[in-house]
Amino acid sequence: MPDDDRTPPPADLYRQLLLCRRFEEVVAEQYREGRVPGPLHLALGQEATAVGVCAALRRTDVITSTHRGHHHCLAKGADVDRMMAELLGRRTGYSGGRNGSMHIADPDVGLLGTNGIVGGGLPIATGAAFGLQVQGRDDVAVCFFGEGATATGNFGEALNIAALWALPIVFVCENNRFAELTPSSTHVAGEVWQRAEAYGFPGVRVDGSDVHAVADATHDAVARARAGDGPTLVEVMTYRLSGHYVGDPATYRDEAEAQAWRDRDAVARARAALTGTEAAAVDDEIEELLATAVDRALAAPTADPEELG
Amino acid sequence: MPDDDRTPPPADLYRQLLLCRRFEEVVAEQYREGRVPGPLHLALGQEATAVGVCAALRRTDVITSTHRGHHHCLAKGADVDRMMAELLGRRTGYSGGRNGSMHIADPDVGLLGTNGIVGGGLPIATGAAFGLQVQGRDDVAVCFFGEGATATGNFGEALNIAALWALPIVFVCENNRFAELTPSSTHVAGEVWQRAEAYGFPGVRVDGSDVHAVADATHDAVARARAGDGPTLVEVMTYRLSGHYVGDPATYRDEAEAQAWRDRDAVARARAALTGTEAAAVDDEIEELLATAVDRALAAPTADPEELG
Amino acid sequence: MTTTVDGVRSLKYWQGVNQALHQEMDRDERVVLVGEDVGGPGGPYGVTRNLRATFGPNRVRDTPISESTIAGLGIGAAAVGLRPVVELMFFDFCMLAMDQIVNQAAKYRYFTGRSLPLTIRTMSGSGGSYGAQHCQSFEAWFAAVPGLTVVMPSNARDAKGLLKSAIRSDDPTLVIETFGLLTARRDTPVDEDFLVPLGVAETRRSGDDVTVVATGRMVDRSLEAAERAAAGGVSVEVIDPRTIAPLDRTAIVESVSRTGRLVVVQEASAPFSLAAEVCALAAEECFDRLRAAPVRLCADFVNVPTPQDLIEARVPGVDDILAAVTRVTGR
Amino acid sequence: MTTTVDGVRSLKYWQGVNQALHQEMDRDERVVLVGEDVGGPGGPYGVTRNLRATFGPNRVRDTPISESTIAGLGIGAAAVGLRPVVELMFFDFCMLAMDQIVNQAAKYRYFTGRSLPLTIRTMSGSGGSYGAQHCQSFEAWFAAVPGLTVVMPSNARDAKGLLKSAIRSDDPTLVIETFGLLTARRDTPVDEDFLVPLGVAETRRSGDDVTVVATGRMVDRSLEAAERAAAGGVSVEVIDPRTIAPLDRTAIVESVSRTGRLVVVQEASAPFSLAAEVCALAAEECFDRLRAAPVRLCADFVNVPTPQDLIEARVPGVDDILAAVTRVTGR
Ligand SMILES: Cc1ncc(C[n+]2csc(CCOP(=O)(O)OP(=O)(O)O)c2C)c(N)n1
Ligand SMILES: Cc1ncc(C[n+]2csc(CCOP(=O)(O)OP(=O)(O)O)c2C)c(N)n1
Ligand SMILES: [Mg+2]
Ligand SMILES: [Mg+2]
Repeated sequence: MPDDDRTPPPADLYRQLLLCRRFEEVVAEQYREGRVPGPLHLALGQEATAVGVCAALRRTDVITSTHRGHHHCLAKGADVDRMMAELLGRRTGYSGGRNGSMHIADPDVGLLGTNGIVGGGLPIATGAAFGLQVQGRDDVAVCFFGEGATATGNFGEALNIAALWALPIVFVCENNRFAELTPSSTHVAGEVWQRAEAYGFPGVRVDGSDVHAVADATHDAVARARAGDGPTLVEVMTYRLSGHYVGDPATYRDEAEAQAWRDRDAVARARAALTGTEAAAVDDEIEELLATAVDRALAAPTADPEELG
Repeated sequence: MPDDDRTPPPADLYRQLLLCRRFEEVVAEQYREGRVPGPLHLALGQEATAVGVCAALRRTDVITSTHRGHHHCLAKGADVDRMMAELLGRRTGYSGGRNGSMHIADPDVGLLGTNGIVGGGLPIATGAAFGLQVQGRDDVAVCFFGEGATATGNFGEALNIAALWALPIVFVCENNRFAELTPSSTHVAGEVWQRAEAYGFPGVRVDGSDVHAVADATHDAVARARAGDGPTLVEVMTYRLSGHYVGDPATYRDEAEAQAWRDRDAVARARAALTGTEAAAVDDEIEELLATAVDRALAAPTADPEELG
Repeated sequence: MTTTVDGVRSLKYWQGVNQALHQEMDRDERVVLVGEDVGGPGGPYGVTRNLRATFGPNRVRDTPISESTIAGLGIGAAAVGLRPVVELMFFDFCMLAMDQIVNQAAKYRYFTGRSLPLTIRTMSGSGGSYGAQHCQSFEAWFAAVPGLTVVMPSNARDAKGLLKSAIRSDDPTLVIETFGLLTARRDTPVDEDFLVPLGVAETRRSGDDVTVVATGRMVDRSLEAAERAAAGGVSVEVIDPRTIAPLDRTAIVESVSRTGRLVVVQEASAPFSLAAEVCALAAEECFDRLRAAPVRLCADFVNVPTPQDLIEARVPGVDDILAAVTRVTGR
Repeated sequence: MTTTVDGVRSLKYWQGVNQALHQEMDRDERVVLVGEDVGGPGGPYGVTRNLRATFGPNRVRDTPISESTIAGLGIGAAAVGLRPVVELMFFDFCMLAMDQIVNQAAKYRYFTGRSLPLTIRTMSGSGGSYGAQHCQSFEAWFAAVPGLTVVMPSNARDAKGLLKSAIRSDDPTLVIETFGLLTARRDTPVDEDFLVPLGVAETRRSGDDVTVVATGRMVDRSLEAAERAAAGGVSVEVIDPRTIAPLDRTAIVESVSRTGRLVVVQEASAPFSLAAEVCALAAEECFDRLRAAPVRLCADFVNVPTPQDLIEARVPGVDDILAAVTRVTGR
C-alpha cells in the first residue's frame, strides 16, 4: 500500500501523470504540423519518474533537467502555457520562443533548466546543493539525468564532491534503456545504482512504472539530504516508449519489451485507481488545459527576430 | 616469500629501486643549483610502485605517466642520460631540453609520456589499450595516476569504457596521501579500489612499501588483461616523502606518519636483502651511472632557442 | 545516382564523408572509426552508415557519451599504430574534450617527436534548429593552437577530399563538417585517389573587383551573391579557405592585393574569429593595395536561436553579401 | 608596507587579488571562494592566503581536482543566490571546464532571463617555467563567446579593481590573471570602494605617433619601450584594454585614428588572437587614418617551452617592441 503522505491523492496523481503524457502527445501533434522549431525528445512512458520524484519536493527545492525534460518541468510546477508557447516558438514562451525544448528554465519554481548537453546538469545541480548548504537552507537539489549520462566525466566528479561535502542532493538516474539509438549496454558497465557505494553513499534502484515506489525512494533520499546526511543516488528503471526524437522510427527497439512496459503503464494504472467519473473529469480537465495552452500559444506572435540574445 | 618469477633477482630489484631514488635526489641537487628549468615533482618513497608494476611489463607494453613520473619512466626503461639531459634543459635530452620533467616520452620503450594535466593520461592509456586490442596484440597498457586524479571526470569515463570493451589495461592508482598541498581526504570519497567494482571489474589494494606485493598484484592484473579478460584497478598505498615540488616545506605533513613510512622504506628493505658487498657494488654502480649522466648532460649545450616547436 | 563518364558523381555532403570513410578504411586496415552511435545506427544523421556492416565491430565502435575519453581513444590508438577517426558529434561537445585535443593531441609531436595520425570529425553551424548548445561556430579556437590542422569542408567534394587527406595525414587534424549542408550536393570524383590537399584554398569564382572569403554555409551564398553582382557589373572573386589552420595566406593575400577589397563572410560571429584573422592579414600584407576598409559580414554576436527565421536573421544572407560587395566597391 | 597619506599602497599583484577577495567577502556574505588548494594552503602560490582563516570553511572550500564541476559549483551556487568566486588554477585547466563555462554559464541569462553573478579566476602566460600545458594564452577563445565578460589585469591595481568589479557584476566574468606578474608591484588604492570598471581600457601613456595596444606581461615592456622611443623622439601611446570582452573599441579606435599607426603586443601567438581582433578593428574603423600597416608583435606560433631563455626567445621583448615602433613610424 502506498504511504498516503508521500504521494498526492489519487486524482491529483493521475492529473499530474496525465498532464505529462498528454502535454507531450499534444506537442508531438504540433510538431508533425511543422509548428515546433527544433528537435523534440519525448519522455512517454517515463512520467512516473518526474511525478514520483517531485512529489517529494517543495517549490524552493531546485532541479536540473535534460534534453528530455518536459515531464520534469511540468512536475516541478512550470507553467503549462509558457512551456507550450516556448515549444511552439511564441513570444509568450519562457524565453520568448527563442530556445525551445532543450532550454526551458523557471528559477521561480526551482527549475534551473533543461539542457542540451548530456551530463551538463550534474555540476550545476551539485553547485546548487552547495549553495543551499552554504546558506543553511534545508532545501535540496535534485539532478535528473539519463543512464547515458553516467558515462560522462561530470557524473563521477559530481558524485565525489557531493559525497565529500555531504551535499543536500539527490541524483536521479532515469534509466530508460536507450541513449539516442543504442541500448544502455553500450553505455553502462556494471549497475548505475552501485556507483554510489564506491563513494560511500546510498544508491537504490526502483521500478519506474510504480510512481509510489519512486516517491517513496525519493522521500527517503530527500529526508536524508535535508537532515544534512548527504547525497543519494536513485536509479529509476523505466522505458522510453517514444523514439529518441519525434520522427525516430526506433527500429532498434524490441517490440515485445516495449509492449511489456505499455502493459504496466503508470498513467493507466493511476487512472485505474479512480472511478470512471473521477477519471473522466481529470481527462476533460487536462484536455481543456492543453487545448487552451495551444490556442493561447498559437494566438501569440512568433519569436521576435529583433530580439536575439 | 616473494614469487621469484615475478620480481627481478634481489640485486636487480635493489638496483632499479635505487636508481629511481638516487636519480631524483641527484636531480633535486641540480635543481637547488638552479640548473633545472621548471618545477620538479619528486616521488621519493614511491619507487616500489613504479618498479613493482613495471616488473610485470614487457618493452612492448605501454604506460602513461604523470607530473610526478621519473620513477615510472626509469622503471619502464627510459634512458638515464636522455632523461637527465632533458631535466637539465640540454639539447641531448628527450625533447632537446625544451620541455623538462612534465613532458618526457619515449614511445620506443612504451612510455607515451609524463603529463602536466592531472588525469590527462587516463583517456590516452585507454586509447592505447583500445589500439592494442584492435591489432590483436597481447600487449597491455598501464595507466599511472595519483589518488587526486580519481576526482577528474576522465577517471570515471576511462573505467567505464575499459570495462565495456574489456580493454587490456591496468589502472594503477598511486595513492601517496596528498594532492598538491591537501590530504587525500579532501579529494577521495570512499575508497579508490572499490570504484572498480561498480564497473564490474576487480579492484585491489596493495602495500606500496612492499615491491613484491605490488609486482604480484600487477602480474595478476596484466595476465587478466593479456588473456582478454579486461581491466583491473590496482590501488597502491604509498607515501610521498618529498614535498609536492622541490622547495615545498610540506608543513601540512604529519612528521610521525612520514617517519613511519621512512621506517619501512622499500629501497632500504631491498638493500637489506643483499650482502653488504653486493649492496655496496650496486650503490657504486648507480652513483657512477648518475654522475656520468650529470656530467654528460652538463657537457651538452642547453636547449636551442632557434628550435622552438 | 549514376557515375558520369569521367568518374564524377553528384554526391550529397554526407555521402562524400561516407565515401571517404569507406575508401580509407578499405585502403588501410589501421583506420578505425570511433564515436557515439557511429556503428550500429550508422550515425545519428546517417553519415556513417554501413561502415560497421562492412568493416566489423572491431574497427567501428559505438562509444558511451564520454567525449574526453573518445578523443583520448584516438590519441592512444594513434600512438600505438592505428590511424583513428573519432567523431565528436557536434562542435559544442568538443568543449568536453578540449584538454585531450589541445593539451594532449596537439602537443604529441612536440613532446615525443613522433607522428600522431589522428582525425577528429565534428559538425558545426546553425543550419539545423538545434539551438544555442548545438550550433556554435568557434572554429577559430582550434585554429589558434599550434600543432592542429583544421579543415572546414563547405561541400560534398571537399568533405570527401579533405577527410581523406586528414586520414592520410600524420598529424592531428580536426574536420569541422557543416550540419546545415549534410544533404547539399556537389559533383565529386568517385576515385579513391581523389584528395583535396590540406592547407590550400580554393578559388570558387574568379573576379577583379572584390575578394570574398567565405566558409561553410556562406560559400554557396557568396557564390550566389557574386552571380547577382556580376549582373550589376561587379566582378567578385570567391575564395573558400577550406583549411583554416594552416590558412592559405598566400592565396588570400594574392587575391586581395589584386582586387583591393575584402569581404569575409562566415556564420561565426565577428569578434576573435576567422574573419578577424583574415582582415588583420589583409591589413598587414595588403596595406598599400587596399582600396576600401575590409568588411566582416558575420553572424550577430548573440546566441544561436532555435526557430529558423531567427537563425536566418542572425546570419548573413545573399542580400547582405550583395549589399556588402556593392558597398565596398562603391557602386 | 605602509599606507601612503592618500590611501595608496605599493602592492604585489597577488596582494591585489587577495585584498579584493578579503574586501568583497567581508562586504557581502554571499561571496564564497571555491577551488583547488584555495583554502587551507591559501592557494598553490599563496594568492588566497588567510581567506579561510578569516571567513571559515563554509565559505572557502578546497575542492578535489574536478575542473568541470568546480565551474559548475559556481554556476549552481550563483543560481541559488550566492556570488561565487571559483578558481581554475591555470588557464590550461579551463579546457576541462569549457562546457560549463561556455555552454552553461555564458548562456544562463539567455535561457533564464536571470543574472548569474559568477566570477571565474584563472592564470595564464608564460611567465613561469611551467611548460606547454601550463602557460597557454588563449584568452581570445572566451572573448569570442556572447555572454562572457573577460578581463586580463596586467598589474596589482587592476588585479584588485577588476576582480572587485567582477565579483559585483551580475554576469559571468572570467578574470585571467598573469602568472608571471604575481610579485610585480603597482600603487593601488586600499579603499574598499576602489573599483576598476569593466569594459574600459586604460591609456597607460599618452602619445601621438603610434598606438601600442598591449596586454599582460607586455604592458610593462611596452611602457619601457615607449620610454626609450621617447628618447629617440617617437611619441608612443600605450593602451591596456584590461577588459578584452567587451573590448573598449572606442578607446582603441580614437587612439589609432589620432596616431595613424598600430602595434599590438601580446604573449599569445598571433593567429586568431586579440591582436587579430584589434588589427581588424583598426582596418575597419580607422581605414582612412591609418598611415602604416598595423603590426602584430606576438609570441611565435609554437608551443611554450620550459627553459627561461627559450620562453623569452618566443615572446616579444622590449627591444622587439622598440624596433616595431620605430619601423612602423618609419624612423
Ligand atoms: C555531451 C553530449 N554528447 C552527446 C550528445 C548527443 N545526445 C543527445 S541525447 C543523447 C543520449 C542521452 O542518453 P541518456 O542520458 O540515457 O538520456 P535519454 O535520451 O535516454 O533521456 C546523446 C548522446 C549531447 N547532447 N551531449
Ligand atoms: C587538471 C589539472 N588540475 C590541477 C592541476 C594542478 N596540480 C598539479 S599536481 C596536483 C595534485 C595531483 O595529485 P595526485 O593525483 O594525487 O598526484 P600526486 O601529485 O600526489 O602524485 C594538482 C592539483 C593540474 N596539473 N591539472
Ligand atoms: Mg537513456
Ligand atoms: Mg597524490
